[in-house]
Amino acid sequence: MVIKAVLVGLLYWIAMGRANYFFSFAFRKPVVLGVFIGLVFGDVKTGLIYGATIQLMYMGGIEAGGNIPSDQGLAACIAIPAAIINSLDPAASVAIAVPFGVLGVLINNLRRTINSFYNTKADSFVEKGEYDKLSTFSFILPWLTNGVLYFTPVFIATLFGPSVVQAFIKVIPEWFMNGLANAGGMLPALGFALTLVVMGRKQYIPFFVLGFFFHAIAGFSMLTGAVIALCIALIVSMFKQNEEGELT
Amino acid sequence: MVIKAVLVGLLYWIAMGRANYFFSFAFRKPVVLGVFIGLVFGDVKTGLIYGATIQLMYMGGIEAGGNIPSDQGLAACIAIPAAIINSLDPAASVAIAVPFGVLGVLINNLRRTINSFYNTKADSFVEKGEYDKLSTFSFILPWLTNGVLYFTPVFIATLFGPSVVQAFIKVIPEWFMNGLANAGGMLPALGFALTLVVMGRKQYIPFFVLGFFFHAIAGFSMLTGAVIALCIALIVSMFKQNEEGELT
Amino acid sequence: MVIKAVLVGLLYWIAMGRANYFFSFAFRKPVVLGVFIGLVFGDVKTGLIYGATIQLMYMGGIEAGGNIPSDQGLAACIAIPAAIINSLDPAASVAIAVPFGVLGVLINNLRRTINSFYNTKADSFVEKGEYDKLSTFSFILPWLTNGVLYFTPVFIATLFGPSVVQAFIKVIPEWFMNGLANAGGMLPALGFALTLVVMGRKQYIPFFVLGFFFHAIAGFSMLTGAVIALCIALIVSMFKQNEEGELT
Amino acid sequence: MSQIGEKAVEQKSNIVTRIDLLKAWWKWCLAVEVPVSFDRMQALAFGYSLNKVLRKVYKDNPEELKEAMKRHTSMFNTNCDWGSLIHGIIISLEEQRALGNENITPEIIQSLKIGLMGPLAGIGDSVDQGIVATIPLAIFVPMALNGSVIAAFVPALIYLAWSYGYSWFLMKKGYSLGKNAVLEILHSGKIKKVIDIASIVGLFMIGCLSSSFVAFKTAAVFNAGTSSEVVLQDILDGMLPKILPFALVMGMYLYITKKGPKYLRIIVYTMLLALALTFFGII
Amino acid sequence: MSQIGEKAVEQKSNIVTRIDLLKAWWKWCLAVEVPVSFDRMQALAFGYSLNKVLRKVYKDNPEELKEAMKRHTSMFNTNCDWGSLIHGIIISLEEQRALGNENITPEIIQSLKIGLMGPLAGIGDSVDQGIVATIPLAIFVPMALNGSVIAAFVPALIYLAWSYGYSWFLMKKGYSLGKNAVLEILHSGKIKKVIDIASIVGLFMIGCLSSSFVAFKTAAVFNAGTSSEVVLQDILDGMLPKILPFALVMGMYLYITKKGPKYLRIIVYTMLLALALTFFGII
Amino acid sequence: MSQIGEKAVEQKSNIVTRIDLLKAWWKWCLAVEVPVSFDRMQALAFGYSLNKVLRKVYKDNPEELKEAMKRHTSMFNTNCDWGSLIHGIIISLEEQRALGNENITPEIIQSLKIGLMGPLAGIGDSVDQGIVATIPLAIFVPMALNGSVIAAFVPALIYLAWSYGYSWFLMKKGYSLGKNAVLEILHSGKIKKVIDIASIVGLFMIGCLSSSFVAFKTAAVFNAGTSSEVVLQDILDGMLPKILPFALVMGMYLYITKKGPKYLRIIVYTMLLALALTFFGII
Ligand SMILES: OC[C@H]1O[C@H](O)[C@@H](O)[C@@H](O)[C@@H]1O
Ligand SMILES: OC[C@H]1O[C@H](O)[C@@H](O)[C@@H](O)[C@@H]1O
Ligand SMILES: OC[C@H]1O[C@H](O)[C@@H](O)[C@@H](O)[C@@H]1O
Repeated sequence: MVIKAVLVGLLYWIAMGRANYFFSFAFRKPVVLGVFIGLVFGDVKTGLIYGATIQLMYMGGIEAGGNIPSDQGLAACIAIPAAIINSLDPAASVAIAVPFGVLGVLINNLRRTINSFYNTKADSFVEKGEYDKLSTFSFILPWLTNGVLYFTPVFIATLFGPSVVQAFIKVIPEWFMNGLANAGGMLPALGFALTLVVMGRKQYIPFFVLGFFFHAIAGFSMLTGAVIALCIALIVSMFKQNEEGELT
Repeated sequence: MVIKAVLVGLLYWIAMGRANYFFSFAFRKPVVLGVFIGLVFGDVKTGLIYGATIQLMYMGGIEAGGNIPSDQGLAACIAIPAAIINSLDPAASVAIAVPFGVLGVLINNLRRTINSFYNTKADSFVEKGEYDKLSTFSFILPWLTNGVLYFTPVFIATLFGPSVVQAFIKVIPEWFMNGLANAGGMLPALGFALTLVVMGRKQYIPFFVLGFFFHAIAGFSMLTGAVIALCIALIVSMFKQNEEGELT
Repeated sequence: MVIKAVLVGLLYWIAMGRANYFFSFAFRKPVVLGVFIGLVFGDVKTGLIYGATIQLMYMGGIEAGGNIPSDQGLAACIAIPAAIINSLDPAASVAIAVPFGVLGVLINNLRRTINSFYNTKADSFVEKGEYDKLSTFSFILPWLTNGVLYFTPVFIATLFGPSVVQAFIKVIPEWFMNGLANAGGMLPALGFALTLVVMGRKQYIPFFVLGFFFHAIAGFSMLTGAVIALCIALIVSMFKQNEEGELT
Repeated sequence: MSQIGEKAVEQKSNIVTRIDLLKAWWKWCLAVEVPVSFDRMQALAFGYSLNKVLRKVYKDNPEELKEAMKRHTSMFNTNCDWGSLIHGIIISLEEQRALGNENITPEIIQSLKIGLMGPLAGIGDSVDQGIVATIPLAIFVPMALNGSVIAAFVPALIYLAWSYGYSWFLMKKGYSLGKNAVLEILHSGKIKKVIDIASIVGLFMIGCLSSSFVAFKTAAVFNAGTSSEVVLQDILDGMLPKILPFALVMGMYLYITKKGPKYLRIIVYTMLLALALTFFGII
Repeated sequence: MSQIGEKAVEQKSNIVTRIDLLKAWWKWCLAVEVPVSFDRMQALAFGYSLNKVLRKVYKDNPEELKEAMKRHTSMFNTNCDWGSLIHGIIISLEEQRALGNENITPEIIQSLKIGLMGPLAGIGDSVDQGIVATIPLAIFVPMALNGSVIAAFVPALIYLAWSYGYSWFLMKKGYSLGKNAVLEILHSGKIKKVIDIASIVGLFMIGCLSSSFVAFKTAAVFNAGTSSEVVLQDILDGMLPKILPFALVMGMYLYITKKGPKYLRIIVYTMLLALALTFFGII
Repeated sequence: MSQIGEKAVEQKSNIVTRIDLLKAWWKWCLAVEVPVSFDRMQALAFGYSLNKVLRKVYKDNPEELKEAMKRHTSMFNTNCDWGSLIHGIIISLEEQRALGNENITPEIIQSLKIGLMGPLAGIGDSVDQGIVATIPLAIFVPMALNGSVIAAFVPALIYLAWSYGYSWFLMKKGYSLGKNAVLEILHSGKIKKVIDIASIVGLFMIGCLSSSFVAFKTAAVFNAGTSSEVVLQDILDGMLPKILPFALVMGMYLYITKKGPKYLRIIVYTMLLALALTFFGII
């Protein structure tokens, strides 16, 4: 069982560790993971059925801005082994999958929090001109570090069964879990605030505010926003000859 | 009973006469008036209960632009005495309150119509440089004059009971009441038209029209409007160097 | 019967051939056509009732941009004769009318397709300076040509009864009818694309795009669009002094 | 202002008589919707209406005449009734131009024509078809249902009286406005502004009109009827609302810009495309 | 910035004392909603508040005083509490102007007043009436229902403490901002920009306010109750949303522009119109 | 245009080879989502991708190199696939700059990068995730449910083929566009315009993105469950939609502007705040 647990843990790391993004994105689909988990447990067919069943819950859903609506990979890597071991009904496997799909969102938040550390490190390497270290701290180290985050829960869950994991989760107070989820909702603000700083054009902040509230009122898609933004920018730029003496 | 009627009439004048706006705003709440009307009728507790019950109907509701969604003060000052005298069920007091809450809107319209007279007077005092008279016509006189409007109906209603008032109201044709209410809806236009005149920048009228129809289409809050307006104004002002030769 | 069929066919041509637009617009109303078709069949009263009944289905509905929501004229000219001949219940006449109201939309599409030919011809007459021919190809010829389109179906339907026409329509595959209808939805794009070309101000295309997507998002009326457009144009033109050196 | 205008109309420099105006108006009413096509809409009707007037106005200048004829057989569409305002304005502008006022460039004429056609279509359709043609129907059709033949005609008569009266009024108004506007605008040097405003309004309105009148939706559904059904149109709407009509207009625009004005070809291609897409269940 | 400002306040060039400010503030609180009318709203209350201060400030210049009095009895409306910021700013601007700073034109004063009144009304009403007056009610009324007299008073007390405290704070803030703004803006030559921005915001907000607060709808229905019922308001909405309120405001605007400031007449006409239209079931 | 571009690429003035481009692209694909953090998102992955290229390009100029490294480890986020266009453009711009073209300022590079990342994220996410990844799933998952292992892999294979192919195509396209754009823009003197447009688009998009992706709502309810229940979020929505997310972004922005780039601290504070607010039931 330990080997199986290791293998499933590695599958999840491949799926959500995100090295080689396109591949991991394709690989993390429950219907794909189902085949491989089935292989690990010696029953490809059953794994496939569970995987495909779980997949049905995650057909649409766009991951944008680094946020994931739910973690299909974790859902699959916890629910499929449990279902195979206990010969569950496919519907029951879905019932197990759902909460872990949500839990995975927290892991992703944790990951993005930890990764901030590498950013800080990176700054000092740039300062010192140590560009090889910069490289190391940009990919391999975060990938390995984050591997722990991805491997561990699935390894434990497969080894002890999801019921133990669920019991453990129940120990953590609900407000704490919700608080982390809320933090995950709030933290993307940092990236945007930072971009405003990086842009550095104070007199253009009104365009940011307009974009914000147009979107808040009308709720259009990002592409629609881009088209509107481009039109406004083109119109505005028609009248922008003499730059000097601007309100700053 | 006359004294009680006088007292309740005065309470209503304090509440809606609006001298010392913050105070009158706080005082006109049925839950507050209930205590004082209770005091007048020697039963604070009962007054409080009626007041609090009526208050429940008027929890939200913003008075903006001089318009009141309903007159909680009149509702309270008519319904609470009636309820105390007849030992009504609290729910029944609400039933009495509602139509007078609406009637009070008409009194407010009447008040604002009459006050126009003081504006006209004020102009002539400014013209003649009689600034003391200007003062008198700006506060004390309108306050006293309007006092009649506020004192009378409540005094009568408390003296003869609301049924007499209601009978009187029934004599007035419905179309007339509705017509006054409709006039109240239309007249705020005057204030806005006047502001357009006062602003005096004909070439900026398109901003007024844009504001009107953006709001008419999307129906956002005033604060949202202000934020959008500020963004537009800041953007536009970036390109506004050479003022001369404008379209007027 | 042939004479009656000819007369009804001519009525429809008058109604939808559109020479003298205001007149044809007024004339094509089923309630009006009902009287005349009644006259043809010697029973004005009955024709009127059928016409008025069918009219009820077409009370609103704006024809804009050359598109007709449905062809009330065809509906009336097919359904009323059929109803008179078979002494149908008014409700049954409505049932016959509906599909022909839709079919008429296709005839209108066909008409607008054919008319393109006259445009091409017109260009060559302008080129050669043959302005009398231009006139002929601008009104009388299209009117006569299109007359065939309008006269024929109604003539046949009245002669053979609508059941024969319906049988014929059933022979045409449904996808073909739908395809023509879809083409009718798509082809107005040409008129607008052409206007963009005619306008010839590439740097103003963003206004077109803004208009398109504002409308697509908020779905306001054309008049609202015009008011917004005018405001934007007035605001923009305030800042448009020095034209040279524009982005083209 | 209207006094100045009327004086201006009386000036010696007139070619167009009231009768000319009346004839142009009548021809517009007669032809307006008859030669309507997908590509140029009421273009030929506009040209038909102005044909004689232009020939009179430019009788000494065949080159200018040809240019004017080209201008006025180019794409046009508006409300038949309210749009007469445009005819009036354009006739007076062409007249001024023929009389030597070179400030009235083809660009002004074109941009005013296109800038006005959209808004006048919007307001005209609402009022004429939404109010004048509808409300009398609502009142009189019930009477007609009760057998009154007169009631059957009243809505039509109201509509006719309004349309003929108002469109002729607007034609005259437009003509005198054109005179005024010309004088005034020339004196104030605001021509560029007027063109700008008209062009912006025109383009914005073409945008609104395109969004409103071009119908093009996909019906494609993957895995239909199951719980994991994917409706392609929903995905497209999630990307950009009305992306297909937009692509269609822009596609045609680019095609014309690059390959020239091959309208018949575009119509045929579009019809074939529509038939094919419908056949395969894509739209 | 606020340091510079405080220094500026300390300059020799002061006429307005803190006591003057306090009195002006108190009179505003006292009068604000009392003389409210449909035509000029809180205009007289604004004038009442500034009456004494203006007489002190312009005591050597009766002409300027009259002009200032006119300015400050013209149309005004804002949130009573947050609006004190405007009083503070305006008093300091008038003071500077009286002290000879001719760069502070009546136009600046007027446009700032009108530009600020809308946004401050918007935010003030939301916060004061939406939050400060509402949430304590939600908390304490249930206790009052259980018989607690104290609970009946708590929301009122919270509201009073907030309103008096905050409006006095803003009055002082406005006064010092006025001083700063004046110095800063004059030095940077950005006065025109500030006026522009304030005017645009003001006009846009008047648009929003008009759309929001003017109620005017037709109730006319043709052929009511039948299947061919035509609701006139629906047709109007289909043309232009809120077309009647818009026409009303624009109509009054044009009337005033053309016939002068005959407000009482407009009020009477409007009331008669409203009564007549209601009588005939049109609104 | 693309012909000119290709010629330009062939010029002697090349440092970056196709192999360099390929490596940069591959590293981008490899790393893109791995070092993603809340503060700088894909910044390190962008830097990782360009690390070698920049060192080659600026090998004689360590100061410029450091500046470039700073630029390209600053905040960045886009769609992994479509975003390759940006890499291509940026690499060619850095190359031109290294070759001495001083017109290509850091500001241009930065504003193009940020101006493009939003729109490309918008379109890329819709197409890649909304269409390319979704529709094959809709088609093949039902087959997989019937036991077909091959069907389980088909959607993945389609997605992989598309993503790798298209992102490499865009990388090359971006590189040649960069060359063209540089030449063209420099010649026409339109650089400022391009920066302006890119900056405006960028900022507007950041606004849209913030509104869309920052989730921050209060759950506070006063007097819950009774008929006089007051939901705080409703009041806030009535004031300004999404006021809390807006305040959060602006708050962080001001904090960074004033206190410098202390991102870790902001993250920790935000998490503590979120936990505390959740604990007290406020969010
Ligand atoms: O939204 C752009 C981009 O943001 C993040 O980097 C991820 O969520 C990607 O999947 C997405 O494409
Ligand atoms: O809307 C601003 C303001 O308008 C009027 O003066 C009153 O309704 C106030 O209560 C309100 O604050
Ligand atoms: O929309 C303007 C105009 O378009 C076409 O010409 C016809 O549909 C008319 O009825 C309509 O008035």
